[in-house]
Amino acid sequence: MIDVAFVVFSVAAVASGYGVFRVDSMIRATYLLLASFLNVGAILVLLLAEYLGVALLFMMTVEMIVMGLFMVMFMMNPAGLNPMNMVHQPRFAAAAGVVAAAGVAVVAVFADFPVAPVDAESATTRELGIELLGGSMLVFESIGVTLLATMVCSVILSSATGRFGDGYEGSVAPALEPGGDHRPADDLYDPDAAGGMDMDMDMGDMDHGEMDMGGMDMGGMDMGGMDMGGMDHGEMDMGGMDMGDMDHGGMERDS
Amino acid sequence: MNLMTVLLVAAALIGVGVWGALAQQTFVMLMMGIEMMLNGVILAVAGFWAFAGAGLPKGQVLVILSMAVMAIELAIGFALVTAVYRARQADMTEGIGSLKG
Amino acid sequence: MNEVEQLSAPLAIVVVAAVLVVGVYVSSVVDVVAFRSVAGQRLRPGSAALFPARVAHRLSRQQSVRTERPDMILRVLAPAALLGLAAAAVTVIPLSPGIVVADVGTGIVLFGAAEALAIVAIFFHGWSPNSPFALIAGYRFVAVALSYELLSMFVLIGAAIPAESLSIGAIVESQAGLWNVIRQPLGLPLFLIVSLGVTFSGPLDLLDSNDLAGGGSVEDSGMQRLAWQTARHAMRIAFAACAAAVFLGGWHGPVLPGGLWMALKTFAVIALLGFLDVFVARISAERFVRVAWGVLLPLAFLNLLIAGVGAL
Amino acid sequence: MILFALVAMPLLAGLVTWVVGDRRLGVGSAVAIGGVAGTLIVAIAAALEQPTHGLDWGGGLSLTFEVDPIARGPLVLVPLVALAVVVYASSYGESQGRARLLGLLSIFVGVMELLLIAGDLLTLIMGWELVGLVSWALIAHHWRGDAPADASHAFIVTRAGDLGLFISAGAVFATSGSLQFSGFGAFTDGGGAAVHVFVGGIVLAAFTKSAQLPFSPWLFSAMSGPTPASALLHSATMVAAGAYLLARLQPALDSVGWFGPLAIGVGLTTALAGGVVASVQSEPKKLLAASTSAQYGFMFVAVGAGYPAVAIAHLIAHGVFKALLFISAGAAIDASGSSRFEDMRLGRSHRTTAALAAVGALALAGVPPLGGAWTKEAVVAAAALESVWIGVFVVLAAVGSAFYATRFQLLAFGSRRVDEPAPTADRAEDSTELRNRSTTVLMLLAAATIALSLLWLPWGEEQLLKVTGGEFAASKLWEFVISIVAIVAGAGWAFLLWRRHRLLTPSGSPLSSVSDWFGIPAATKVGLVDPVLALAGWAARLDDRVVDAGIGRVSVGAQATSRLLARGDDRIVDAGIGRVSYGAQATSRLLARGDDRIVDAGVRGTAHFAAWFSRMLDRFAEYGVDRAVDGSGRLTGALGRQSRRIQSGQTHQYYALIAATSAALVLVLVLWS
Repeated sequence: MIDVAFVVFSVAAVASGYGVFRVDSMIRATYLLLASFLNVGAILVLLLAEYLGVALLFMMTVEMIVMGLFMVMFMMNPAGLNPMNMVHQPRFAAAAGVVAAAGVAVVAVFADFPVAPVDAESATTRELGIELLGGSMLVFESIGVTLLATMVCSVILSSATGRFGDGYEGSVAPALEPGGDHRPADDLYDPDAAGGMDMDMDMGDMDHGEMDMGGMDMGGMDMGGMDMGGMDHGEMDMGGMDMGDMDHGGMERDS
Repeated sequence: MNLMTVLLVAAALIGVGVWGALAQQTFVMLMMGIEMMLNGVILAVAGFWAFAGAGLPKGQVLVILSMAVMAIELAIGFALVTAVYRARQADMTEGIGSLKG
Repeated sequence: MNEVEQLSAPLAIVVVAAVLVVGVYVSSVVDVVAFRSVAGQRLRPGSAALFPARVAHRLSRQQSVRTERPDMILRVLAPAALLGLAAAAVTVIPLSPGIVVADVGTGIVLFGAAEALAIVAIFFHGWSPNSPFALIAGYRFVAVALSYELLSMFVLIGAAIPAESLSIGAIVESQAGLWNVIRQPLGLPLFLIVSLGVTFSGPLDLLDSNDLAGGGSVEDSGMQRLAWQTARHAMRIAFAACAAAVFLGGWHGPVLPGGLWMALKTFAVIALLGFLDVFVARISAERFVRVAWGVLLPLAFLNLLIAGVGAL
Repeated sequence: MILFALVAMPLLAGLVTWVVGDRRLGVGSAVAIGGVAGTLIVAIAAALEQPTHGLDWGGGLSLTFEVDPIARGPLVLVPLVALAVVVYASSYGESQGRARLLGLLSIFVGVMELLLIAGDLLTLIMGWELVGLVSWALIAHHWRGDAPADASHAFIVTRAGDLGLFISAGAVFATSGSLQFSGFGAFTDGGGAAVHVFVGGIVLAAFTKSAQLPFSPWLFSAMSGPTPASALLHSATMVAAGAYLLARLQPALDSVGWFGPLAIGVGLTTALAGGVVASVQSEPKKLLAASTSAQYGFMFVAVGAGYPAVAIAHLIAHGVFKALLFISAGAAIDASGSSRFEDMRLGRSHRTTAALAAVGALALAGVPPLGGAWTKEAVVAAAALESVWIGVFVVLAAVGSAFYATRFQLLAFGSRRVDEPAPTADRAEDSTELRNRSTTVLMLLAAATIALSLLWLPWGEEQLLKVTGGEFAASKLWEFVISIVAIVAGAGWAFLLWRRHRLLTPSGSPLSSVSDWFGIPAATKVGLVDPVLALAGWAARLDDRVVDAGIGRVSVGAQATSRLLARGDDRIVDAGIGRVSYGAQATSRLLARGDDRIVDAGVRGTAHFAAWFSRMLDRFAEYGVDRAVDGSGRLTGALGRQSRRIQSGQTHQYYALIAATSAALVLVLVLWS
């Protein structure tokens, strides 16, 4: 029974995890990731780490809600209404993934670990609570403090009107040569900025192939790496997609 | 369900995460890859706790620690994405190629 | 906790289904009554009691509109997920002494998780039809929801403190002497605010609201609309039951059998929510967000403090 | 409970004051003054009943709070002085930022009390660090000028000393597994290398904290803080920590042979040098700072001689009159609107302040029957018991103190005579605040100073014995006589110079370098402070400066060399080959003309062959060599470009590198084990 559940959950977890990087719709990607987390949470419950499983459920849900918003804010074509494939160095990445997985798998198969299963009767949640507020109090507290610091600095980082002047200050690229002028935000692209022409070339080598969206040739897209940002996704039109969605994309960012 | 199987699932998750983090162009997708890796890590830790750790509470604490790491990574990541977008109008890793401020 | 007995699977399904069906119907009737009383229309019990049935009948025969290139999977998933989450939430709530569908040790956290996932489902509802107003509504809802999500968790945990357990059954038993509504005066109001939010009704009616021409449901029709309304009412049931169990002492009460007490309290909360739905005006999203972070969250902390001090 | 209040009350008061802010200064200053006054009461109570309290920290560590007999005096002294200082500060300078000043002062009291009631090294370190931190914040109070730089100078120097504390804590914990002061005696008696490390660390920390040579100069940097801060910092809190620490741990430390001589040596040197420095200073505050180092030198001498109680007694007396002197100096600066002696001589305009300052100056000079004199006599006696010569040197230092005390009084509050030039700086407009507020404070402190004269009575002496719980060296008559002579000599000398107008050292004179601690500050600044400060900026610029630029240069250089090689090849090789061919043709032609027809054909053949051969040689050889050289040049250039490519700034490429590297690392680890 438990084994069946485990198989189901793990297959679902891995499958949805794979799907995250395969689907076109950003929302689907986000919530596939959430699904993967939920399945892992379920596996945790099967592993008798009941509280951890449910907490993972809860935490990841909220986290992914936020993630979904960001996805739609920062991706072009969030609804995935056009097929698109925005990856680089795909072969290397795949190889690396396989190597990593294989490495861990080898460890899992060949290493021999001590066999000391948790007994099913123990009240793991209560134990965890006592541990958190007892022996590991220091760890717990430091996690809390770290999270607080995280809140503070993420607010500082992301606030439009930081303490160093208003948002516009931040939205202009710093001068690339000392004493140089501040160029307006819309012609940010500067060959020097990315280390010269051959920079472009090798980016070309890498990305041209992989990057093509809805048939429209993205030849310009690789310097798009720099250039892309310039165009506002809100307005960016993609072959034959309903402007309605894009407007939301744009509007979400503006609002 | 034993330690080996759990670790194998974790391995698969980590592999997918590495693949995603290396292959994706958008910062947010990239962060998703990292999340996926941590997902596998959490699973592995829980597996060790359940099968090889004699259910020591400290193992669960480790899981909670990695959850916290995940949360922090996400928060700081999003903040950075926003800041980078403000500074460079860039949402892809190619967008911040310049080596100066 | 030890005398709690798990229901067998088929029985459990029957019980949950019964609770949801009855509850949904009652809650819709409550809506009708509340609406008519505020609209000043004459209240005929018969028609009021039959109204939901009539609406359901009409919707079930209505043809369903289809938008251009909707996200079909999520569109179907949204109401189903919401309904399923409501059911899941009901399962962890003990219905009468010793009878709980699924006696989960961490029931309260599970309820919180279900609530969070409900937000996701509701966002799907706004996202999927590929329609401007619906999308705006979905975003607005999520933005607001993030601000009271923490609230609910803190309140529930606060209620769990005196019970020294995360199981709702234990929480109910811990109220044998004194109900949490008195023990933690801030708890119930805050929880009701959250309930209004997740069932997007009353002051927090920010999803299917008229100011967006129907918002998330602007494109819904026929079975879609029916399913969505059902799911929403089911969520209300779950919240009402949870409020009754966690704050109003669950089955505790004189004379009557425990199950009946539970039902009465749940109904009371349903009625309260239903009337708040029509009697309180909608509050603008940004103002509520400010209030939620600035006032309600500190209040939740205060509540937690009270709970902790009380538990000492 | 009392101990808790002792620390918490001033801390809370300070925070409240700070939070209340400048807008409602009345409330703020009331809170601060009240808090410190309350602390004073609590401190007296604590000193009377000497409670102890333990707090389990976990991990085998525990915080111990107790009131050692040695600590009783300072315990009361700190809030007493602080009360005066806070009252003075509540009307000091511009009201902007005054709430912060008051709050910090109050907090300062709290952390110092924490340091004083520390019963183990861990607690002590906490208090120690906090004291350093708060004093940093106080010195940097006027953050617009270069005060922050001075503050970080002082902070870094003291921090460097604090490391000693950590080291010794590590040593003692590693050896005895406990940080309790009570256990130190046994630990040091045990002997071993750890003991020496321990004592060395403690002594280092104490020397830096109380500004003994060669760490003295940070006190001058501390001068850029507001006057109340300096007053508190010099009299009772920050600097006192070092002397207190040594006096507290003296029984444990003394078991190491070299401790006594070291303490005496450093203390004596500082006392003498400080005397010299103070005698040529041209600013009152700096003069007082130098004198602080000198006076603490006395205390170290006493500790080294084995009389911690004496040191504490001198610390108390010094604390009171030094606060008095500092506040009067601040008053003088306020009144004259300048921080230099030239513009002072306020004898006529501010008679009360002058009179009150005179009390402090006399105490500093060690004129009987003031308390300061008695404690100094005790120091002399203790030193003389150790060895007569040390006593003599202490007396010499006493001459110095008499000299600069007189000098301070005459230059700051002497009466300006007609033939002297008028002050350059314009007087501050209203010194009304000066007249009412600071005068009351000065009166309070002067009263305390005079009250300490009771020490000369046997009753007062036994009281002091009871308080400090130590024993004193019996003072002999000849010592007393000698030191009286010394005082008279010093003061008389000062007067003599005063008559000749040579008391005020001109800024251009060589003495001015002496007045800056013989240029030690430059040394410490170069040796310690600048490196620390520079490290940050350097690390920040490392990437731009070294990595990018370096790689860029590599590629550029490579391309340059390649071009160079190519050109050089064209010039030399081609030309060479060309000449060979021409030479060959010439010879063949010559031969052809020179001979008759017999061998004509053969010769022509040879000529033809030579010409052909040379042409071949020309074409192929040139081609090959050219290609080779150009190719090598291009290769180098390409390598340069490739190497620059690594620095693409492309996140995913960096990630790829990281992934590959970590994989390699794991592999290595696996193969290793």
